[in-house]
Amino acid sequence: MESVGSIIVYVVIALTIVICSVFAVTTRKILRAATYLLFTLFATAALYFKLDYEFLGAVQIAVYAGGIVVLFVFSILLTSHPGDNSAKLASRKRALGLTGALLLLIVAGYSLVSRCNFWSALPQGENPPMSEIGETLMGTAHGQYLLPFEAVSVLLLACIIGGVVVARKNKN
Amino acid sequence: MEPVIPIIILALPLAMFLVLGLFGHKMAHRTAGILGTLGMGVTMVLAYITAFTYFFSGSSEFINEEGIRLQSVIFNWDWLAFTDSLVIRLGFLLDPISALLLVVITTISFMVHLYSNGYMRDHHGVWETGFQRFYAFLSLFSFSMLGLVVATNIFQMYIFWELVGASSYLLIGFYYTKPSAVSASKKAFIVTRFADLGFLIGILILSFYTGTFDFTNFTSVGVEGMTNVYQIDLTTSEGVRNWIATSPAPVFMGGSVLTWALVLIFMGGMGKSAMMPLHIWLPDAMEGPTPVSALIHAATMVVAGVFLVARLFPLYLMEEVALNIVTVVGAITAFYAAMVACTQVDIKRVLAFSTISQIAFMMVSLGVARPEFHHGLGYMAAMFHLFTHAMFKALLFLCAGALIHAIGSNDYTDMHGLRKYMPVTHITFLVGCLAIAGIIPFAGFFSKDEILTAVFGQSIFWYIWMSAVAGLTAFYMFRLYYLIFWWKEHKVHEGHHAPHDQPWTMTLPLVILALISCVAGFVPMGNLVTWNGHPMFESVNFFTNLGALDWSVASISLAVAIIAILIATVMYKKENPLPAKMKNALPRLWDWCYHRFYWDELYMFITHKIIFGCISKPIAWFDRHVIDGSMDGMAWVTQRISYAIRGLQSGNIQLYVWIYLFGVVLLGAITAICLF
Amino acid sequence: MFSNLLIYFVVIPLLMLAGFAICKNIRQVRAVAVAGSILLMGLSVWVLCDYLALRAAGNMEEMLLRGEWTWFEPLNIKLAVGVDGVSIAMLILSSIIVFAGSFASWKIDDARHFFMWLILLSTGVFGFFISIDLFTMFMFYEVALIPMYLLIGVWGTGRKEYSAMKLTLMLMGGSAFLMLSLIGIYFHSAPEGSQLTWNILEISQNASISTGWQYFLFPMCFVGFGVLGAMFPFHTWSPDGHACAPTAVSMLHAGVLMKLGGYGCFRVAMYLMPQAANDLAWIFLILTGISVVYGAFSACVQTDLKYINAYSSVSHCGMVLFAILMINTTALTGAIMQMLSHGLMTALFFALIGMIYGRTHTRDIRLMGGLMKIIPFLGVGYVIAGMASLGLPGLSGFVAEMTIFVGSFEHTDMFHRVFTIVACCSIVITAVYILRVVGKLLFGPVQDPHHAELTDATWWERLSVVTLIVSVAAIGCFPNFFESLIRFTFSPEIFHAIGLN
Amino acid sequence: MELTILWYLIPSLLMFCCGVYGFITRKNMIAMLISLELMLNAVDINFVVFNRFLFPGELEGMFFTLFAIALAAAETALAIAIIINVFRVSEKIDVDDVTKMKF
Repeated sequence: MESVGSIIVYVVIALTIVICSVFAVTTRKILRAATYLLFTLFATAALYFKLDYEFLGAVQIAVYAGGIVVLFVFSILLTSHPGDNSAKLASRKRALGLTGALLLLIVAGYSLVSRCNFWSALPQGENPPMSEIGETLMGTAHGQYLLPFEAVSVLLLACIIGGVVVARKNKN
Repeated sequence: MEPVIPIIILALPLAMFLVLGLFGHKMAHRTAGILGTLGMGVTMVLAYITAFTYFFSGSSEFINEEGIRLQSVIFNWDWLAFTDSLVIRLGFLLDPISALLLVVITTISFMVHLYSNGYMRDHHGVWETGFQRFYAFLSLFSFSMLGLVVATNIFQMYIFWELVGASSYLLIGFYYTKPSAVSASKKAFIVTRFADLGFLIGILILSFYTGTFDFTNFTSVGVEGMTNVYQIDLTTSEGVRNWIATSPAPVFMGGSVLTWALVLIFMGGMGKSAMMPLHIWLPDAMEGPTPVSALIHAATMVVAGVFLVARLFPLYLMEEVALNIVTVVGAITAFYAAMVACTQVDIKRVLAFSTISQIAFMMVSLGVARPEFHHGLGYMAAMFHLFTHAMFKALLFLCAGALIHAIGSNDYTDMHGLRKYMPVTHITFLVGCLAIAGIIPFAGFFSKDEILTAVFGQSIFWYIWMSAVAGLTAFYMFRLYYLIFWWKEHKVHEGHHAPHDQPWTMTLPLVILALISCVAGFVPMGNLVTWNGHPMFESVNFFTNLGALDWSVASISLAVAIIAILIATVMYKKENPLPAKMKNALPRLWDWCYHRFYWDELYMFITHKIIFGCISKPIAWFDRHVIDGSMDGMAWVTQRISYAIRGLQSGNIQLYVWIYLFGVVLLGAITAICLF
Repeated sequence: MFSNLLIYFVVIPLLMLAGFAICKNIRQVRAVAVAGSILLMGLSVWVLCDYLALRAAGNMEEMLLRGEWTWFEPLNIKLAVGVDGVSIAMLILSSIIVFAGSFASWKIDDARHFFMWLILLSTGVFGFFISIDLFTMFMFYEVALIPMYLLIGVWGTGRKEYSAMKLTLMLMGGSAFLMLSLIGIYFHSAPEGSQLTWNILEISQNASISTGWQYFLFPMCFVGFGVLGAMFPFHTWSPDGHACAPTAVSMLHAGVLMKLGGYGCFRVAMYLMPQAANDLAWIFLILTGISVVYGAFSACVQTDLKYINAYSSVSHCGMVLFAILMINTTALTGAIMQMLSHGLMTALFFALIGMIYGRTHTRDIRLMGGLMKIIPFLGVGYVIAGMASLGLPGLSGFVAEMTIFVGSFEHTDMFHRVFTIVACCSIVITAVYILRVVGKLLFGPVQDPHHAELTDATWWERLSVVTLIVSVAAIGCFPNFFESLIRFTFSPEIFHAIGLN
Repeated sequence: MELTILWYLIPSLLMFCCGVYGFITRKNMIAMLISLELMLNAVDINFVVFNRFLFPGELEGMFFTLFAIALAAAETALAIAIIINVFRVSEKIDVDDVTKMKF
């Protein structure tokens, strides 16, 4: 049995996620879309906190909400002219998007509802201690992630270089 | 006999061909001519030695104690082994007919070589272009023809058969800038090729069922105690027949396999010997230089068909049907050609048709020959006629060449009354005419008489038929003779000098051949050449032939010939309206004869309209449009489909995503539905 | 590896390629090409002598001079080489044609690259003939096909892109079938449970392909190779391809590459699947019988010299497959003889056509005439080639055709008889179209006054033509040597299909 | 009321569908990128939720999410670099204008 406070927290988070997502993809001002995205990400982070993944929530806030959204905002400012709104959607396009999304929703929702027969409550779990996370990330044994970690770091490096190269102004 | 001389007989002309062909254009014309003539002269001498040795040496290789002439294989080299037994060998078979043919071929060939030295240059002594090439081809022809007659097996014969065809092609087309010569050479080759197809299939049948190519295995048995010496023996041929009769599938479409084989082989002979209906190439072949006509298309190559039948004669004896076909084809051809010869204007054409007619005589003679009747008199008569005909027909052609050389035209309408200007030609031509007409004592009389006797012994109907042909022969030859040398006086064209006799190189062969034509009839052929080697007479002297005549037949044929000559004299000696009247009396017949019964038109129709128009063109069209079209069509369809689905690759990422999503949802839906 | 003589058939061309890469001018290119092709000729003669010596010493193995080097262990793919009389005959043929082809393309544009592709092609050809490993064989087969696209597409004339594309696509289509069947053969190459192999000798020894599978694989394999052998109705790449290809490529293609088809048909299809070969031969016999006559008739009305020759190749190559399908020693021997003969004389034809075209700039026989007077050497060469083609004794065509006919006639049933006679008829039709061309092209009056100033063959052209004529005459005059070389392969003990027949 | 796994998955699914809708309908490439982030985020949530509910003692899902976040960061940075470059060339960042990368 869940405590009422927990349910309220859940409801707030879920509503924020859903509403902000919808607004993020429907608003015509691009900067607002980025802002709604930010809220969604925060709500996601809150969800992680609620599920006792504090480290992950922190990372979510730091990288996603802090880093990526800022990147978005900067790029929006770089690429849009003042007062520029997204053009009105053609109805054909909207219909296309709606059918796609709704179909997905129906199929996935149906299978979710019909298949999720493991109605278990939230099992008792603890917030994984930081040392365990660190060891798992840095270890080389089975179930430890040094190699992916290194791969991601190389990827990030490549990404930095790629970003610089692509975005660099051409001399001519 | 040592194989040295036979090898040289074959090798020398071949060497001459290679030398003249490869280096001829670097030689002077005269050198080339002398070289070629000398080469042929040596070959002739060697051939005479060989033939003389064969006939008269009395060596046990060539004649046994009973006086039966044997077949002797001088050498026989493996050339190509298909299987252990089916081996093509190149060899040298010496027997009566090959020895006879060796003499005939080398004699005529030498005469022609000699004659061409004069003929192949104009009145100012300027050599014909390609003179060396001409001699090279002549040598090639002589080589091939000699190889043909000495063949030890049927495939060797086929090989040289093809080679003579090719050299004939080259020589007919010697004046290759002349379109008519080119088409004539083409026609000759293709028509004979068609006939050779029959020959080839015949060989295949025969060799498949007998497992051998060798003539000696078809017709002869080996002589005990000697290697490579054989005697003609009917039991062998009977053995072949019985063997085939017991083999699988002995009957094919109603005829026995042996009949089919022999008829098909005879078809090859019909092509080469210009029997109806495969005769159409020979008159056109006169486009070649006249010495070539004399050598190839009168004396030697065209009798190859006769030689072929004679070579396989014991086998033919096994199949009455095949021999009857030979007879009928020969008789019809003889009559047809004689009819046509009466109307032709071109003197070489007259001679060509006369040749066809005379070869048909030989065929008939072979067709009626039976061992029961005078030891196969017909066979001997055919060979005899082959020999005498070669001599006098070569003579006639060489005379015609002399006339053409002097006048510059082939038509008798441009000649008339030449007897005073060209006396030597006149006399020799007359000798030739008398010989072919069958006037005693010229060569043709004896041989033709033997043929008629042989025919008489077999069938009265064909006897009357062939006598009529003999009469026609005398008539058209004398018609030709009078129209060339008499009719009206020759008018000398302005700016032309009067025609005159030719240089000695041309005269000498004429005279020699005329002399031979006078005396050749007295050669006691019955003792030299018979189908099984048995001599016909106990002993021989110069008058044997005369004594052996069957006067009941001879007097009739002589009378027919003389009457025909008289008619010709009346009609053509002086310019008179009789020929025109005759022509008007029978316009349809004359027209048909003049147009050679429209055979050429028929063939033109078949080749151009049917083969080219109805087979080749549609096939080519089919290939381009249906076969190729279907391949192109496949390519076209592929391309169309590619273009059609190219629109999906629009570059619009959102569309891609939608399609992808749709697919995912679809799969998900299917999974969801199927699992629950 | 390099102690095996055969491997040099691949090594020398590869060295030549390297040589071309460093050549600076056309003289060096020619020098490399000529030196290489002479080396190859010498090598093939050496191999021949070696082979004859081994046979004379009593070595009765199926293939001699064998060698094997693994290059992909998991699938048991090896570079396995070995030769018998047939392969040696083919090697000699190829080296002669490469030699003559080098001289025929003396003045080609961009010689360096041209020769590089040409030699790459011949690497494939030589490799194909020495391989006895199916996979390697197929690889070399593809190596031989692909350069053709560039050679025709770049150095060709006329609608070259179209023709090159068509040729390549059709042959690739054939290869697709072929690959399927080769893989099929591989998976049935050994009895259940033992090591699978690509080696044709082992496959033949194992004889483990079941009859059902043979029925499935044989047609694919035969059609796959048959496309290259210009079998009706898959021949249409040939007229267009030949018409647009440059001289040396036509020579090599018609002379050697089309032989790959025939060679493959008997070496792979019939040799490895004897049962199916015997049972299904009749289907292909009908197709090839049609090929023979159909090609000949088509050639009768063509006006382009190369088309005439291409259709005549369809007819003659049809004869090769026709004879192969007769499945008896004589006919098979004849088929190989026909390959040799056709290879040489078609190469000769294409060389001459190329030389004539280089002078008159047309291949339409209606626009030419009387060339014999103007360019006698080429004219005589053409007549000799024509005579070889229509089967004049003393030249190669005759012996080949006669061997085929004699062999084919060994079947007594109506079906084979009829087709044999139909095939025989082609000799008449061949005479018709050959003489038609010769008459129009070389004889008669000169058609075009511009042609009167043409010059006769240069020394390199003469060399090329004379080489081929001598080879044609050599086969024609001494056929027994070649036939006995070839016949060994077709004894019933080795070639099982004959035994079953 | 029990907050079962389903309650966590439904918002995530809705978020994902919003992402899909946005990705298909948006013209602006940055807006599309935003939609993309929504989808990624929805997936991240799923990983975490499954990890937490089904395998409470393990850390796989969490780490997967961790790496996904890193990858998303990299991807966004690169995409934005490209977008800015496109903007330099064509002064627009509409996806309809960038259709040359076909055929």
